[in-house]
Amino acid sequence: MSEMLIGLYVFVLATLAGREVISKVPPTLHTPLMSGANAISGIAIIGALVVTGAATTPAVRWLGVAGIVMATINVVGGFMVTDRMLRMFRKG
Amino acid sequence: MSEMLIGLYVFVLATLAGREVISKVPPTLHTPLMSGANAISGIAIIGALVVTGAATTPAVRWLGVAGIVMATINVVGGFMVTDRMLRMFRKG
Amino acid sequence: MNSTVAHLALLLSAFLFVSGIKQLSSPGTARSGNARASLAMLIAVLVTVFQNEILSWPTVAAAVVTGAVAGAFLARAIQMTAMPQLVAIFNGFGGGASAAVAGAEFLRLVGSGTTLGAGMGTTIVLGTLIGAVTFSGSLIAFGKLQGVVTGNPVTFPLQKSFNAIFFGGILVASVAFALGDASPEMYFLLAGAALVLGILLVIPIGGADMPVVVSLLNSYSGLAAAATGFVLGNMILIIAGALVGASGLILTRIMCKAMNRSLGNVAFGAFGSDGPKARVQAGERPVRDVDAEQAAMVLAYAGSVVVVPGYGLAVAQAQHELKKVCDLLQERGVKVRFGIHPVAGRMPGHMNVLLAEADVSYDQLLDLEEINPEFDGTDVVLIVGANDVVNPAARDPDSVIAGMPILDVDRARNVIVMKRSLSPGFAGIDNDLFYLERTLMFFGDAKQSMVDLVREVREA
Amino acid sequence: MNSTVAHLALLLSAFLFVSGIKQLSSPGTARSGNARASLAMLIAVLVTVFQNEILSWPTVAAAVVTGAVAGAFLARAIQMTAMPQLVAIFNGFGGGASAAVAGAEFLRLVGSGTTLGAGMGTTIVLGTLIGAVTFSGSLIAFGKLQGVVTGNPVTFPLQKSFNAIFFGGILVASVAFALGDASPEMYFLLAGAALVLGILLVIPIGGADMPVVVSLLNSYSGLAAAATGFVLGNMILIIAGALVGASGLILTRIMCKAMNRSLGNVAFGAFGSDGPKARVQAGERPVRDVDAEQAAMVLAYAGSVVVVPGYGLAVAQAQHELKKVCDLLQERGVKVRFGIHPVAGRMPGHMNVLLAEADVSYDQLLDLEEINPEFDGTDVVLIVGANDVVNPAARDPDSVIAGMPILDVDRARNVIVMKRSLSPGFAGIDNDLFYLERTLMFFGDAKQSMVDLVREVREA
Ligand SMILES: NC(=O)c1ccc[n+]([C@@H]2O[C@H](COP(=O)([O-])OP(=O)(O)OC[C@H]3O[C@@H](n4cnc5c(N)ncnc54)[C@H](OP(=O)(O)O)[C@@H]3O)[C@@H](O)[C@H]2O)c1
Ligand SMILES: NC(=O)c1ccc[n+]([C@@H]2O[C@H](COP(=O)([O-])OP(=O)(O)OC[C@H]3O[C@@H](n4cnc5c(N)ncnc54)[C@H](OP(=O)(O)O)[C@@H]3O)[C@@H](O)[C@H]2O)c1
Repeated sequence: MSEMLIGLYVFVLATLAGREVISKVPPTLHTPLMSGANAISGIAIIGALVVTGAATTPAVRWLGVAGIVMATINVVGGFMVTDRMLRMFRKG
Repeated sequence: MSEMLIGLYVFVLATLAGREVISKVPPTLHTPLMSGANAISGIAIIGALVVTGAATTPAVRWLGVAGIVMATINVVGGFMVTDRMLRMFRKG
Repeated sequence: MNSTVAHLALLLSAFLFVSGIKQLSSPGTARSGNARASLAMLIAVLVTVFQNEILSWPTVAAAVVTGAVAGAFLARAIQMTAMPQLVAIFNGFGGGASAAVAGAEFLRLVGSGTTLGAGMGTTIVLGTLIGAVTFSGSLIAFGKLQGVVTGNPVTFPLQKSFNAIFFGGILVASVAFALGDASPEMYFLLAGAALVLGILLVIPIGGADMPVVVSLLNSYSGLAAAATGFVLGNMILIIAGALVGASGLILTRIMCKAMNRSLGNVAFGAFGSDGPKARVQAGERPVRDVDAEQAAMVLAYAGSVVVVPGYGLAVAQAQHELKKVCDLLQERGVKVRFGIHPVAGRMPGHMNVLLAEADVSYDQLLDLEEINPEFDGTDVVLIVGANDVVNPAARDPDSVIAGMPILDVDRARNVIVMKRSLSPGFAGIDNDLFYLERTLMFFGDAKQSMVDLVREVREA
Repeated sequence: MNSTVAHLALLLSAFLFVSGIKQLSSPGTARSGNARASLAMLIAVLVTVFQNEILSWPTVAAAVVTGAVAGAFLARAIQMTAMPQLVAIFNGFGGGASAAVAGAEFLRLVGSGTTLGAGMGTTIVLGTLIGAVTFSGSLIAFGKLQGVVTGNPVTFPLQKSFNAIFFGGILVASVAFALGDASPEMYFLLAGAALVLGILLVIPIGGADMPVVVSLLNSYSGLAAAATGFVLGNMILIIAGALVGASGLILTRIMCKAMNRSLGNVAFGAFGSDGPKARVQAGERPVRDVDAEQAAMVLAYAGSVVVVPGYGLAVAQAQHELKKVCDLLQERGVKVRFGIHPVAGRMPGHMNVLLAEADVSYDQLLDLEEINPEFDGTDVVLIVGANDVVNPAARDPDSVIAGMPILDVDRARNVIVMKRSLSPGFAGIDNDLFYLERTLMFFGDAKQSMVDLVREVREA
């Protein structure tokens, strides 16, 4: 089985699992869900680390660095702001 | 990534997806769920077909045939009896 | 067939399995969900047949046809009430098939002179052990449910220690097998021991606990299929196996929770014998009993009735007559609903299937959470062959069923209980409900009593 | 690190992502769910760093530190009300990172003289296109929300045809790229065109529709990450990307459904401008207006009050004062609850976050389905800066908001509406509710009116 196909299997299964857990999130928590999912999309940081680490030409390195900086902002900022929001949800 | 590891990824993701869809099934439908899941466990028929098809010694072939017969009973019987049950569920 | 296309088709099959189960979550779509899952299976089978070289077509075809005919026959011929047995035996076949596949693959590898790695050794031994335990365990469960094997827990001295040592021995041998000693002799010894283990594990469990056992074994058969998927490097086996594994575990947990017992208690408690119970001294405490005519009057002149069915309804097969009574009451303008406890009967959803068979509309069936707040305003509760699920003892922390959620029928204005005697139900304990002032006992076999009730309600 | 261990750690990370999102489904566990997802991210990063050879540690470390400091600063410094903008810009960065990764990998492959296969070419071009569209589109959305770019739909003649042709050109060029012409020039041309496309797609959409756009782009950034996962053959990228993709799509669908508009209408309808609306002729139909003192009397002597907050509450930042009013009422024994419409405000769950900030307990917040049956028995509904979500026009099949589910506030005995004028809300249509006999209009900026209300309720 080719790597592409394996990736597709994993993608489909993750989407199915994701769809179910996400559709259980109540409207109350939709804004935190949106910003939390947004933080997770910073997973691109993994890719940025891989390509930058292996970079041998300056062009590749600089694209990679740009990727790392942007992805890290997304990850760190995203999780922190989600936490800031969720800290406010309190049961009376 | 070894085939074993890929299998493990697929197994975990399928379990996560399965857990979510199954926990949404209401008690009303637990008996059909049980018998439907039971029919799906007859998926072993796939394995039985593969090994029997490739069998070159009688011992392997006979084990394979036993596998096919048992799995087919499970699959055909399981889905049919589930359908028989579900046909009875009617909205007034 | 191109291998990429084949894999895409199998991915579609995986998707159809998941979405088929998802459709099972509503009675309206459940049938199409089952059809979808069977389509998924068909796709998987066809892809497999086209993708793999089949050396002996006639053998394979004969095996498939035999299995299909036998399966179809069983599915059609069986009584609806024998459903638990049927699921048990089908399930055993699924496990047996997985074990057979693991064995065949092992023999093939050994025959071709391949040395098994630890990974392959482990998956082969796992597939075999789980499959064989599922096979023999399910057959015993079938026997207990069908009454071929005694429903009583079969116990002998030092049983738990013996089982533990036996299990430990199998584990040690398995590790030895996986790590090197992968001879065919060792393999068949292990497989045989696993078959014995399946029997040992199930015989000490009471017949009434069999549905829990079947559900757990169902989960095992999924895991066995997944293990063979690892052996063969086959994704669809892994995915479908994982789905079944998850489903079985979840259902088992739901049943245990609804009975307020741990899985350990079910497996090792030697609880729930089918046999004779310590009979409650009749006449010790007074009850108010009624005949069909009196019961019919109470029902016919009520504004709202909630029917609570239990195991006795299934035993008596009185669901069709019950439906008639309900129809008659509704014609008279009585509001009739059903309160369904999650573990009423002997399978999860048992009552739903039973009533569906009698053509009761599923939107008349309310579950525990929905019906409990309604009892306050209900005129009459009609209990048909239910006992534990309406036993107020569950509210007493010292009772054996303490903490089990029950239907609060004692909140209604009147309660009519239809059963044959004052004998206890599955849990083997007395029920204070029967002695309440608002409770009327209508003794007799549910089928016969229900026939009488139809007549009397018609005349009321 | 052993590669098997690394893959197991990544599998754990995938599990933590899924179960973290699952924990987001209840306010009580949501915070720990977010922590779990960030732990998952940390594991993935650590494994990646240990598994891969990093040639230039200082560069990488500097980049990570820069990003982390900037992210933390933004997350702390931002006003809670600027949340939609913040999510938009973070999201753009995520998409940008994916595009950069695809680009870097492409340059590396080309530099090492590898020829791209069709599969690799496709995933590289997909990652780049989706990432770049997400990047520029999110920046425009940010600009519109922040007021840097005009909130009005920017339209020009033949816009749709132009965009369609532009998009078609990109598609054709992409196919050419994937199937052979994978030169760096072609690549950068495509990336540039995708950036322009992102702008073109978002400018014709009104500022008020930006939350839908952001949510859709969020889904894209997930898909872009998954595409880079395919490029690099990295499972955790694929899994996390798929989760984000699903989440964004589901939220987008929920928003569209709650507004009863199709995604196509949002994307191409040039709807929802922020600018001046056709003002309703004031004085044309009589309304009954009250001042703070009168409103306070009605509220203070009610038995039960339901507060319905809307976008105006967020604009006025009056949530803290609102909370004070509610506390005062509760001290007087009035039963106070909140009715939260799913699309009140400008983000899904906007009102929940706003009220949480003011320390309102989340179990006082009831959603549409929960609160609607309650209005019948409610004495006073206090509407604060809401308009469309309580507009009975939604029940009229000819209205632009026809079919949008609304809060049935007109079933309550009295309605008090706090807003500055009779101007329409987001949908730009008049609201008959304001002219009902049971409706009292309390005009003014919500913040100032609420301050007055606190004082008057205290004295009432
Ligand atoms: N549903 C599941 O998944 C499941 C699985 C395992 C265990 N269980 C257990 O099974 C029990 C189910 O409770 P339940 O209330 O449904 O049943 P129950 O407590 O077992 O009581 C059934 C009653 O039906 C009466 N009965 C038997 N045959 C009858 C006939 N022909 N006509 C009229 N009455 C008859 C019996 O009384 P007489 O002898 O006086 O007639 C008996 O008391 C619970 O304890 C539950 O934990 C359920
Ligand atoms: N939540 C989402 O995810 C989302 C996303 C996109 C679109 N939308 C749309 O947004 C709308 C939301 O409905 P809504 O009822 O919350 O809001 P709305 O219909 O937009 O009405 C808000 C009202 O608040 C008033 N207001 C503004 N500033 C104020 C202030 N400082 N003090 C007092 N009142 C003030 C305005 O009236 P005055 O000018 O007279 O004061 C306006 O009529 C829906 O149409 C929905 O479809 C929602």
